[in-house]
Amino acid sequence: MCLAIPVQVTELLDGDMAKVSLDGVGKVISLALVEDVSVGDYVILHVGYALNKLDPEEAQKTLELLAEAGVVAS
Amino acid sequence: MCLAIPVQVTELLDGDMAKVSLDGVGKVISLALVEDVSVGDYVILHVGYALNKLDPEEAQKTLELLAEAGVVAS
Amino acid sequence: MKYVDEYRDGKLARGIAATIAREVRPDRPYRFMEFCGGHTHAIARYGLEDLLPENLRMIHGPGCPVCVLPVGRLNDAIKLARRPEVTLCTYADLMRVPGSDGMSLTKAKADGADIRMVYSTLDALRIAQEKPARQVVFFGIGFETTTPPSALAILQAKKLGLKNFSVFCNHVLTPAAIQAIVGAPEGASKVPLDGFVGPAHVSTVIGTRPYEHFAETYAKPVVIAGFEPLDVMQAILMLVRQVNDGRAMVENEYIRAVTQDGNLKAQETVAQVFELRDTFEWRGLGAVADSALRLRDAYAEFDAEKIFDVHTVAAQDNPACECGAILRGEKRPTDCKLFGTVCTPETPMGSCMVSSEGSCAAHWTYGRFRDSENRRAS
Amino acid sequence: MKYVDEYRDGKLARGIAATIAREVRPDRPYRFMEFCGGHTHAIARYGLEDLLPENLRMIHGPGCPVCVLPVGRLNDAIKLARRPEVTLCTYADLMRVPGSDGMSLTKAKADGADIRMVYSTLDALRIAQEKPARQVVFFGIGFETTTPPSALAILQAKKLGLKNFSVFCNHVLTPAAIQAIVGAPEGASKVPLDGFVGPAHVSTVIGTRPYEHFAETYAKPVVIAGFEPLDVMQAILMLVRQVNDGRAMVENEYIRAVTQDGNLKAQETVAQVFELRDTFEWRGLGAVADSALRLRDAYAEFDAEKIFDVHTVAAQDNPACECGAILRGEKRPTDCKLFGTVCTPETPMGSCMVSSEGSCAAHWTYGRFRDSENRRAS
Amino acid sequence: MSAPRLRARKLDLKTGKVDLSHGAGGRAMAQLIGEIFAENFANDLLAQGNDQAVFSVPPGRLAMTTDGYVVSPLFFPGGNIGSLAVHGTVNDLAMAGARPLHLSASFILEEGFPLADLARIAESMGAAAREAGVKIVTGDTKVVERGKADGVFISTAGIGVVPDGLDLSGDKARPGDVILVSGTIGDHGVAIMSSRENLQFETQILSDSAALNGLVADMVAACGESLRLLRDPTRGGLAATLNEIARQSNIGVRIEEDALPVKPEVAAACELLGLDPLNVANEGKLIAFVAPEAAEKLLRVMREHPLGKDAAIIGACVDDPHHFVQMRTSFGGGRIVDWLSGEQLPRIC
Amino acid sequence: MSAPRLRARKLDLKTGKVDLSHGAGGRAMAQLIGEIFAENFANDLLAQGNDQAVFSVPPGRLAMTTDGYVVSPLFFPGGNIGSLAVHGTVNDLAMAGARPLHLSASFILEEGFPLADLARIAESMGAAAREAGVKIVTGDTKVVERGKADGVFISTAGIGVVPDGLDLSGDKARPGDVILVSGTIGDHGVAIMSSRENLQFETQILSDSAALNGLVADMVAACGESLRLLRDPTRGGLAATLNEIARQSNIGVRIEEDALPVKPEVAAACELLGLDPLNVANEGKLIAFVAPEAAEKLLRVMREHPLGKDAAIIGACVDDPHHFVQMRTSFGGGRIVDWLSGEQLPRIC
Ligand code: SF4
Ligand code: SF4
Ligand SMILES: [Mg+2]
Ligand SMILES: [Mg+2]
Ligand SMILES: [Mg+2]
Ligand SMILES: [Mg+2]
Ligand SMILES: [Mg+2]
Ligand SMILES: [Mg+2]
Ligand SMILES: [Mg+2]
Ligand SMILES: [Mg+2]
Ligand SMILES: [Mg+2]
Ligand SMILES: [Mg+2]
Repeated sequence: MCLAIPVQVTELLDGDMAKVSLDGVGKVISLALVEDVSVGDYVILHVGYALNKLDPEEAQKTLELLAEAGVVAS
Repeated sequence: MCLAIPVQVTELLDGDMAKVSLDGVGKVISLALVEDVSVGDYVILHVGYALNKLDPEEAQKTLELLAEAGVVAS
Repeated sequence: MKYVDEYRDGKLARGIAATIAREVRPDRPYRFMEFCGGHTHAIARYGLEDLLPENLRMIHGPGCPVCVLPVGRLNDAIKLARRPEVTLCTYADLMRVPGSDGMSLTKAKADGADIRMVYSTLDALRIAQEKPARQVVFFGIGFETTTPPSALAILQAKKLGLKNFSVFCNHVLTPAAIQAIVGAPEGASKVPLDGFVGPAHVSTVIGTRPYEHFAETYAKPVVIAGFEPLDVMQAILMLVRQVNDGRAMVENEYIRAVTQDGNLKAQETVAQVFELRDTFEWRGLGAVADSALRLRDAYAEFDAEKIFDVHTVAAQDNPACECGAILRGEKRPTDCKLFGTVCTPETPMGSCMVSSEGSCAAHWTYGRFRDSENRRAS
Repeated sequence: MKYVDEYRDGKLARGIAATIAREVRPDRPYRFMEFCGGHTHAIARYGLEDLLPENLRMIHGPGCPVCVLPVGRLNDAIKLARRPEVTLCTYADLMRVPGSDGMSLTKAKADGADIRMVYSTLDALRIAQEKPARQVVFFGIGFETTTPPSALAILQAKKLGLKNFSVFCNHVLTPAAIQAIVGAPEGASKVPLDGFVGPAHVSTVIGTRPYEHFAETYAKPVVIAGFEPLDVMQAILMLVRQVNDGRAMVENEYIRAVTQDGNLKAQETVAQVFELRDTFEWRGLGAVADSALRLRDAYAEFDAEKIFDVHTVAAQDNPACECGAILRGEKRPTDCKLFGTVCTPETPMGSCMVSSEGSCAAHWTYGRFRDSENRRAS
Repeated sequence: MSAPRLRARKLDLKTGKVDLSHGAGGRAMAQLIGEIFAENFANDLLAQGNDQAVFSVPPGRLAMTTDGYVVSPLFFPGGNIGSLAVHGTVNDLAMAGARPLHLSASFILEEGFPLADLARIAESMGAAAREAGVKIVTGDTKVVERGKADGVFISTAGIGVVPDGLDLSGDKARPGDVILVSGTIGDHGVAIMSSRENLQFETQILSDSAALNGLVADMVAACGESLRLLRDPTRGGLAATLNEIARQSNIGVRIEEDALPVKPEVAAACELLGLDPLNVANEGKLIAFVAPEAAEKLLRVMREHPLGKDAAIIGACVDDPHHFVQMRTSFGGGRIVDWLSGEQLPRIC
Repeated sequence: MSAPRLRARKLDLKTGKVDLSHGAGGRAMAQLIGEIFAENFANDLLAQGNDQAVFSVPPGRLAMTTDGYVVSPLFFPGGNIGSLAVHGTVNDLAMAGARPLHLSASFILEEGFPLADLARIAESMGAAAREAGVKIVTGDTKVVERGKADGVFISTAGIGVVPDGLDLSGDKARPGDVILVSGTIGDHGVAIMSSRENLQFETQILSDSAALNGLVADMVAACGESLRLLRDPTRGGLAATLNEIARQSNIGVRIEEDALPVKPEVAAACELLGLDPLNVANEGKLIAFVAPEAAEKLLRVMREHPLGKDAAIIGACVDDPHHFVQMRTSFGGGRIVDWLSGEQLPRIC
């Protein structure tokens, strides 16, 4: 029910809508719940609405933590 | 459009309706346009309504005339 | 089938045919118009032409309600049917009649219009009761035979308090049409007639009296006849005899069902609900005064013309179609260039190719093997 | 898929698994509840159990909105859908949930109810605009993630002046449910928990702050985690470390999407339209105070409960169904006698066998090969 | 290895309805097929559960045919859409002189259709197939949303084997050939119409729906070398079939109205509806075109079979480039017998 | 005798619509069949205009199959219901190792359906049949009232001939057998969904709808004796097909997620819709079960055919009375691959 997926904004449309893309699959979604979204941003898409912007730096940081958690072990 | 066929009344029903029969095929029709119809009478059926009672004596007379018209000729 | 099969007896027919053949004078033509499509159909269906002498010709009259309905009124019906709130109920005969631009009720239905073929006004009433959210319009068409059931339906709707039932009234009057034929000004195209086979079931309603005027004024014999083939044969014999005797009177072959006064109850029912229109357009005959009915104001709430604000726009027949001349008795189906080529019952160009009582349809469906071209070829 | 595939990397997973295996103390159990169905699904779908040590057990929590919806409310939705004027729009997950008497939205639809599966409240709004003659009711269900889209739809309907759109609101609140779990009175059946994997997308909306109370008051570690399998692995590692360290704090693994404050715009939107219900029934948890939302009076015209005068009648769960105990973490799917015999996804007896986030469905669909009986046999 | 424990509950054949899951290719569909179709069609080939059946066929040329069945109402006096779907396809094979072997059946179900009705239909199909000596060896089931179909549509296809030396075809009629009909005409169409809600008339007439392969086998055995063609006058009735053949064989047809077997009740129903029995559908009747010298023998053979007891010689073929079908009416005149155009009552098969 | 003059006007293939007369068995129906179906399917057997086709078949056992096609929308990226109705049935024949010979086609048309669309569909069917080397030899057309169908439904049946010695069947898989798939999975289902109005997403994905008999012929020629069975994973996708076979053959299946060929766009669309590519329909793909020693050879042969260029070995069979289909996920864990239950997107075929 809470499933959501990061998609990239490819075009801003009228009425707080936007075109987004997930690996070449395009879709029109609503940006009414988020602020300051630009083309190129990743947003988390849930039931047709962007729930949040995804923070690329924090994402990178998480990946590093994941790698670290694994590396420590081996 | 004006096609009609003689059918025999087999049962009088409520609401000025009647059951009629044509060689064993039964149908419910309206008697609202005719008066004094009894079971056994033949009526002329047109688009679900009896248009007229058929007069058996006149029918017989016509048959005699037809026979006569033909006989004269042969 | 009692009172049916007796009147389809082939042996009797051959007897009457022989009598007719014997009684016709070889030196003159006999040109009789059967007014009704029902007679036209019987003549074609039973192959009566094969039983009649060469110099006796049956001319098909305008007594086919489907055939005489003008294109403009059919367009109105299609327009009504296409209203999203409307369910149009119609007798099946009307489904394929071509309106303007090749449209028809069949095509409008395929296009999505809600159109139901019914066998009776009782069915239309039932639909109105079952579907209170729909506006059920009955496409009322026909002569005096078919008018009383429409009148009754309106009375019944009033009694039931139905708010969603109406009639699009196109009921027309037989005597007015006969008048238009016999009273037409003389001219090159006017077809000479030696007598009429008078209506069968119309007469069960209106009786024999209304025809007396024609017999007297225009000196034309009229024989009212049933729709069974022997009825028609017998009526023809009776007409031959009137012609031969120089008589011109109304005779009644259909005494088993037709009286002098007709069905008074039916007449009263009609008079209660309907009134005369000043004039009405007939295909083939043009505008004919006092020839059609409309709903009285007291029943305005059931009058589709008023409810849906119908304003008929006169529309052109297909110019190549000879229906008009055929309906006036001036031409035969085979006189039309379109007959059997582009115009067939599958792709009718005129109304006469649609109703099984139409001259063109009857000839196509039953009689075309007689056409000289076809005789030659086979 | 960027920001997706990276978090599904099997090699990294094996690394983290090894770290977990190394860090867990063999002498104690680790019992972590993942609150969310999304986590439950990821654990089953990616086979995480195979990567975790024997003494670390994941306990599935009540965070599946479909699973916790009480039968009475589902009956209400079915009743709404069966109203002839209503078109009920619902997320697909709800279609097969069994209501009373074995009825479900799927069966009601087969029976003729007008029920549409939608992917978004935007679809429901579109249907309402396209079908002005229908009363379009959106079956609103879900946690804080799914509530803002419902709130926006209502605001949009108001803006558009729609008179035929309403929401049947069953939105519930995550913190209240966590409270019901951790704050339940001690007893024989209460399941001991060593920490929580905290919600992913719920937290994108509400932020991390609401969980601090639980960490503090009940001394339970909470790690908020994304729904990708590496997120879950990492969160488990973080929980193990908190337990080992004797810490109990809120940590955030899902920093790429979750902030301390959450999405304030979404929170405001929700607050504008909805208000707290005093109490609401949860399957498994019973009546929970301040745990659900209803429409504010200012939006009464969009409140299906008011428009259609819904009065929920409490209804019995199937008495053999263990969903309640499973949702409280007290039992596992295989503890239910019906699991896999009469209860399967085709013929579910309880809601947990319907949603792919339900414990029973997840175990049936992905994990049942691990059951000892099945291992033995194969 | 032990058999896996039974998991699914049985279908609710009393009050259950078809829903979309029954067409989704999953376990629900497998259950529907197993408990309704496999159960009633029971045969070894279908039981294999493959997407196709594989089998050996006896020597001879093959006949193949298909028909879709959309009759309304689904249940009518004398049969239902299921028996009809078997008879119709068996008959189209038999009309080639073929011995029908196997049928396939494709079902399109409307969401909400009662499982009880589906089971009744499948039962009738199974019984009709057994009676005709054919197997329903492969099938398919689709479910469409409510309002996108009308209960159930069935398309059956069939194959049969044609004995060597027999070559019946619609183009083989020659002037002089004699035309026979196997029994009374119009029964099926009238039975369907009598059960239509909006027509509302009462008769005792039953559909004549039946498998004709037995009758045909007798006819072929007795007169195979003299037979030109067989055809079952279904949609469009005898009129359409005679016109089709006249066109295919480039001949004319002459029939006698007095020779046509028509039940009085059928004639009466047609009179009431303004129809001609010649245009009304049949489902258990055939017409045969045969060399003149074999006509009487064929008639005798047909009359000895229960499905041909009312067989009659109705006319003959003539040379006619117009392909007219003409009839001498019982009244004594001549007429064309034409295809009916337009508003024929729909969905009689 | 001169040919009769042409009477009917041509169908209006631009703006015309199907009406009830096109199904009434009269001249209008004959015209529709002639100008749309006969025109596009053009072949000698159909041209005879009989209610069945009669023909000789080469030696070997016969395969027979049927499927109903109700796909919505009727036209989708990469095909339409017409090409699909040919491919699907050709493939079910090919899955028995049969050389497809002849098809039948039963059409159920909704009143009001545009003749132009029907002509496009018939054209695609004709083209697909020619490409697959089969003939549509017999057919049927019914018309139902508006609101009683959904544009057009097509049921095709087909027969083909199975070379002697070849016996492929769903019950022939044995523990140890290797499982191959002929290409990327999920393309058809995603293409259909992308063209559904209410889903609204954009992709470049085309349906993989194609006739597989050529590929199968190569596979049989190279590895016929080692092949256990073939099946096309259509409705229900790979998951349903593997579960079916596990049940029929009384085995278990183990596959590797990393080995499954899935286009990135298909994976993305599935992610958006919350679907698993394993449950999504294919129309031009097959799975093959083969003896382990022939697996690599079969893979090479498949990859040499254009329709098998992305072929892959995806797993193997094991002994398992539970008939579990299990998958090692790319993440490293294990999971069941189950049939999808419930609200699968309807009408993908
Ligand atoms: S043949 Fe057709 S076009 Fe000619 S007069 Fe008759 S109806 Fe009109
Ligand atoms: S298996 Fe079914 S009945 Fe048992 S707890 Fe789960 S959902 Fe309820
Ligand atoms: Mg309308
Ligand atoms: Mg409803
Ligand atoms: Mg056929
Ligand atoms: Mg047949
Ligand atoms: Mg199939
Ligand atoms: Mg036939
Ligand atoms: Mg198949
Ligand atoms: Mg297939
Ligand atoms: Mg057919
Ligand atoms: Mg298949």
